[in-house]
Amino acid sequence: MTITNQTAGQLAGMHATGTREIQVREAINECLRQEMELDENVIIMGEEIAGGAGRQDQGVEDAWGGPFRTTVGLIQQFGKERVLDTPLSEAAFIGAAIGASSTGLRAVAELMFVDFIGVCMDQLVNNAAKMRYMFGGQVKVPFTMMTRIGAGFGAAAQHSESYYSIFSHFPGLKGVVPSDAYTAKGLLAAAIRDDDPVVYFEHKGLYGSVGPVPEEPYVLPLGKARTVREGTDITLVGISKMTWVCTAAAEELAKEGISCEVIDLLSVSPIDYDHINESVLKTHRLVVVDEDTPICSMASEICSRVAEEVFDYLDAPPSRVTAPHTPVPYSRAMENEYMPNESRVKTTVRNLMNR
Amino acid sequence: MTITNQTAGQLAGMHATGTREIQVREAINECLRQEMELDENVIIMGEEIAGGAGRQDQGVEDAWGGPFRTTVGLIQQFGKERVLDTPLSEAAFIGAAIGASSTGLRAVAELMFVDFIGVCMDQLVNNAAKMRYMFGGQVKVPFTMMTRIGAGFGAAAQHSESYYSIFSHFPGLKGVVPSDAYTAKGLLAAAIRDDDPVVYFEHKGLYGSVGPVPEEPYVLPLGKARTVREGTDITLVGISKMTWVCTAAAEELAKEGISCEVIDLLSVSPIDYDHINESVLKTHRLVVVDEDTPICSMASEICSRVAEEVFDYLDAPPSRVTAPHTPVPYSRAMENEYMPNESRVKTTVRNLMNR
Amino acid sequence: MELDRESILKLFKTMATIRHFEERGIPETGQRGMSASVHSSAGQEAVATGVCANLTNEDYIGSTHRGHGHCIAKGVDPKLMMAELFGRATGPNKGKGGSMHISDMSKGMLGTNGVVGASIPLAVGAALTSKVKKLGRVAVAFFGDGASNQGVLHESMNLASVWKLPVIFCCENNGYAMSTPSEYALSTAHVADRAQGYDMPGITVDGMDVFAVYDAAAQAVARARAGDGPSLIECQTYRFYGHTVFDNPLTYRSKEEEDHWRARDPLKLFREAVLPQGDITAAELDQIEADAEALMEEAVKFADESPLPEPVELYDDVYVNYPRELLKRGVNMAV
Amino acid sequence: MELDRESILKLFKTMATIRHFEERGIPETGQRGMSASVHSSAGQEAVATGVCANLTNEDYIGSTHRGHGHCIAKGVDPKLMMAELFGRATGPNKGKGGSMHISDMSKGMLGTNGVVGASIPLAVGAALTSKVKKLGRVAVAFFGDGASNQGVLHESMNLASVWKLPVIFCCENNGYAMSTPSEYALSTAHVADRAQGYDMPGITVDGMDVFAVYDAAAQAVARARAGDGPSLIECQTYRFYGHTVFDNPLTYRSKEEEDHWRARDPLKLFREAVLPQGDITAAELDQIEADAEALMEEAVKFADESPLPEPVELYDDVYVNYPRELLKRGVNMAV
Ligand SMILES: Cc1ncc(C[n+]2csc(CCOP(=O)(O)OP(=O)(O)O)c2C)c(N)n1
Ligand SMILES: Cc1ncc(C[n+]2csc(CCOP(=O)(O)OP(=O)(O)O)c2C)c(N)n1
Ligand SMILES: [Mg+2]
Ligand SMILES: [Mg+2]
Repeated sequence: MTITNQTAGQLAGMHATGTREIQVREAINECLRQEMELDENVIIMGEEIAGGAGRQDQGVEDAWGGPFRTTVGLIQQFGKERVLDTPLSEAAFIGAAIGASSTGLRAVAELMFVDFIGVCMDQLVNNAAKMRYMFGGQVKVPFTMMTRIGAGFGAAAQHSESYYSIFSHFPGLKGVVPSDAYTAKGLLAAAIRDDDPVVYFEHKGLYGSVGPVPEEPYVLPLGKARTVREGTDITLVGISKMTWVCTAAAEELAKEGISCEVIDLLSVSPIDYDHINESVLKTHRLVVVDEDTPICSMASEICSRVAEEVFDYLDAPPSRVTAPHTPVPYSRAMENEYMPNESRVKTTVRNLMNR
Repeated sequence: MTITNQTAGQLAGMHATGTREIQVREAINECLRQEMELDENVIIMGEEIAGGAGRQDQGVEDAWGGPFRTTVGLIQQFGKERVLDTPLSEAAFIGAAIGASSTGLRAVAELMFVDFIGVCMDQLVNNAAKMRYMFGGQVKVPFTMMTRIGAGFGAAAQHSESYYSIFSHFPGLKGVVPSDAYTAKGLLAAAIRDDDPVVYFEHKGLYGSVGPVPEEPYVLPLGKARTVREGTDITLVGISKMTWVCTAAAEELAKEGISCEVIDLLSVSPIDYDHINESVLKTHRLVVVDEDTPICSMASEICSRVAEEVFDYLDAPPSRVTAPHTPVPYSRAMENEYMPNESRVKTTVRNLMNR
Repeated sequence: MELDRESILKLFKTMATIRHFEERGIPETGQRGMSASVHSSAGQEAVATGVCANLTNEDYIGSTHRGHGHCIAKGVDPKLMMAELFGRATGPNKGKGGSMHISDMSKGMLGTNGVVGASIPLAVGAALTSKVKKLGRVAVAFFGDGASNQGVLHESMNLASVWKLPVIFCCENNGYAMSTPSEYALSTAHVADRAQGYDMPGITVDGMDVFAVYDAAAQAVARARAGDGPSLIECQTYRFYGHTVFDNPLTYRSKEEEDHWRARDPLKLFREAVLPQGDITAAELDQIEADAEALMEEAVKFADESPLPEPVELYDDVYVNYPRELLKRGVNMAV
Repeated sequence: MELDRESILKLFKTMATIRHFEERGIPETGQRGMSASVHSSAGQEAVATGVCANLTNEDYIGSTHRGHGHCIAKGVDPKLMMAELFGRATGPNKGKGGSMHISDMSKGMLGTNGVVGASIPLAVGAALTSKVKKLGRVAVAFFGDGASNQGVLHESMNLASVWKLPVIFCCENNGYAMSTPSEYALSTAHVADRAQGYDMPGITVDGMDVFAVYDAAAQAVARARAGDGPSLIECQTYRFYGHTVFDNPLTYRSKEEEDHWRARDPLKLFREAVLPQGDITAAELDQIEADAEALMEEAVKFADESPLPEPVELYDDVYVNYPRELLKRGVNMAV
């Protein structure tokens, strides 16, 4: 079975009507617009969120509307009170978004790249994640942090990381990793509407990816993975863009007679262990494909849980294809080898099948 | 076999002469003093490192010498240029310590509790951990960050965490978790003398723990675990204070005829996978006892690696006894159940033996 | 200052309640083995009291590790606070928070906070809510002299100024961060001097004089409510005890210094300012103090008689709706 | 300013080299598919040049994402820099760093840096090394107007002041952080005004006038070397191009504004200031520019002819001594 965006959408329960093919970038933008229309408590802030368009009165014509143009047009529609450009002060504005979310707003804040989390992590970890708990349930923090992950652009060690695992580690946070336009829209809506803090990870390599997306607002469940390709010999778990590396590898492996089931993780917290276990009960083999570095990673977590929970059903060691334990190198000569790719997945699968 | 501090020291290759019984707190202090005597490039900075003693000229008599008195006396011996009290500005002084370490000093900086890492993590992750790599090997960063972990004191969610796993995740950092006075001294010396950035995790619950420590300076290897109790039925891996929870459980389980091998991890980066694997090759079973929360944790990492690397030798699922996926509660009524304890370890071991 | 008699008495009552809460509650908490991270604000009562007297129940405050006074001044029930300190299920945080996390959302009290400086942007965010939703509320961010050197304060002051938010930055300069004197750690004589770099008014006031604090806060609150943006108030004050119960402050500060500040005890200064005016009598004030003392007796009793949380409650309130099972999945818990 | 003829010509040479590096190197890098995160400092040459002309090879600088100018002014070889931009093994970072991480420890160049504000404490730390080891060196922390609002700057200025470190905080206020104007994001008219809150001199200078920058930096460096502590210099400047090659700056700033600043091109201002004095001729300056242009031709050639790193080199330099095998253990790498 070849996975197209169409079938991926269908597998996820695609709506029948009003569906067009749009880019991930557009899906995100549409979702933000719709959620802001539906709930006046939704506000959005970040660096360049409005960009030049925040100064139309000063004769500025067009705008960035987000460094990757995901927020374009929002300021025109919702005004400066709900679409806020921020100074370059992540600890303050992300902290403020958390404070706003705990007092009646539903704030969305953007951290331009996840690599920068270290300048504001305290707000996320010690306030957003713990407030409800420390307060004995007195408060809800319906805060969404949008941020970006992904290597492959020659952007080197401080602009290419995929640090979702450290967020998954912290109790109190949730996290999603959409992989196409359909999930980008539905999971963003879910993140915004959820009453807990959610981190939304956009992959830089997916913005231009086109897929079918219903026009009307819809919500996908948090904490649920989806199967994007069925198979019987081995389970491949992909995270964000890595899902498509898995499906591409699966397609080629099919020609060799190896039937891969591909799971798109979609949520890094909570993790849908049951969905993965169920697949492994059938296939008896697991490979997690994770763009992040390996130690204490999402790959470690999934492999360890499968090893524990369906131990008796495993016919081969639960394995991982990830980045090595190194920062991201600049030169393409090295970066190309750094990221998991089809060929590494295929080799790993073959080795596991031939043990 | 009952594990005393003496035997633990022997197992680790204790020096024969000049050995006294001292506290972990004293071992740390002695190590700092000796390393500063041996190398004038070693400096130390942090909040309350000198404390009141920094102002003896103002008639101040005694001093804190560190919030847990681990740095007491240093300022008297080495002066204000090498023992620096800092403003409450972790990003700046930890960043400065990294900058100093990359230009000829060997700076030690203290982050009072690991819970606060979010205010300064960028310096650690994007500078200390990556500089050598990004610079193509031009620089060494012999920086040591000392910090504190551990629950059990009714200090609630922002003063009780054991966040070592997130440091292990980042390539370029090393990390150690001493478990007694002997390892506290030897691993701190190793951290300071190492040419890479090392995070040194002190457990608040171990400061008063007394054990044999040689007077002369010595260095334990980074990246090496040690076996503190030999056994044949199951391998228990303890981290920091949890090692002693493991040995206590092992002792009682021995009475039931279950022979536990207990490994003291000592290093969270690099992880001594070989040492653990070797034990599991013998015991065929593994429990990791980790005070941190479970997701993408040290426990996940170790379980997943063992599951992968010695898969064929495992007779039971690699398992974990950890904190649950919640922040640390304040009330002892809850905190006591939150932390891994002997009884949880025993139950887990029994269940694995009876599968 | 045009305070009526009742409001003036209320100021004293708040200060007395804080004082007695600290004097009684902290040792009692210690006796129950829960004193690891409890910080007394005795000596600093005039700040919390003078500032919060300008606030309504709907306004917000963000507080610090040394926040009992802020809680009481903002209307949190001392009995419940005592229960929280004792780790009881009847605390406002159900025993999950303790001294460093006491919060009461029904009173706009956004939590004491164990990370120095961390509550500052929360207050800024609350002010943002007020502005976006046009609620007319203000928010106060309390922080210490030590916190003045945290980056997040700088960012927050700039952000609040850029967005003209109704927030008051209130620095309680008690001269020390643990044992580190503000003279050492602060590169400016007055924290308030920094206000100018953020285009907001900055003022240094006598933090032992509740009326001085009240007046300064009144101006800042009025400015905020008028939509004119943030202000910075630095209150010069002193903590009468150590950083926690574990340190002896005489190892880092002098007896003379302590005596100097003890002589400026805010409750004493209050008496000295008010009694000569004849309107209020010493007996009235004594009665208020006696009532506060009695309240603490009650509070200790209430707390002691309150149930402890059930151990399994440790799984609650991590997320809004979440099965306990998932939080302990595979980690071999006993409860 | 008492610069000799040679030093004056050197200033021009440095500015011309930077300009030509940016004008030639950035499009060439783009053509080789490596332009994701390359930022041109064209327009800002006078700042790097005027400041670094006061430094020796032993002094340190910490730089930004827009750091080619700082590198060149501090003596890094443009040929090697070009190789680094092209991802070649001959770059000073062996192709591991690229534009945002160029460093040259032999020149005291502590790296351009991709995280805004992150290099500031590194420079403070280098200054600490100098002080502790009594080396007499100074360190300069370059940062933008956007970076002025990062907490770490505030903390670093306070720390450097408290410790009286030989460090110069040099703000390149080019009016924008990406598309966000400093007028919007900065709550103060002049970044330099904030210096006062840290007990250090603060000065705003014309960042298009290399002599003005040189003079201001000379004072600050002298102060630092004398052991009198840090200074803050704000240079008003402009970037002639977009934030990167991907944005069109006319979507957020006006043509008139660009024209105004183009008319104040630092190379042009230099000519206007120097030529009337008669000591230096236009022909000399033209020759310097021609040489700079030729150097870039050479640099591009050198870079293109340089080998790419071997893929396996990606495992090197993570730690000082570390087996490659451990870094790829169990992750199923192909190399
Ligand atoms: C970010 C951070 N660093 C360090 C600490 C440890 N700590 C707790 S209170 C304190 C001193 C705070 O001083 P100040 O802000 O003046 O408040 P005060 O205690 O005087 O009320 C320190 C260093 C902390 N809680 N958070
Ligand atoms: C902490 C952090 N936040 C955001 C970014 C994304 N970013 C890169 S450059 C930039 C603008 C920087 O502005 P400024 O400091 O004025 O420097 P300029 O680009 O004008 O030279 C931003 C927001 C970053 N690199 N680091
Ligand atoms: Mg203080
Ligand atoms: Mg700028």
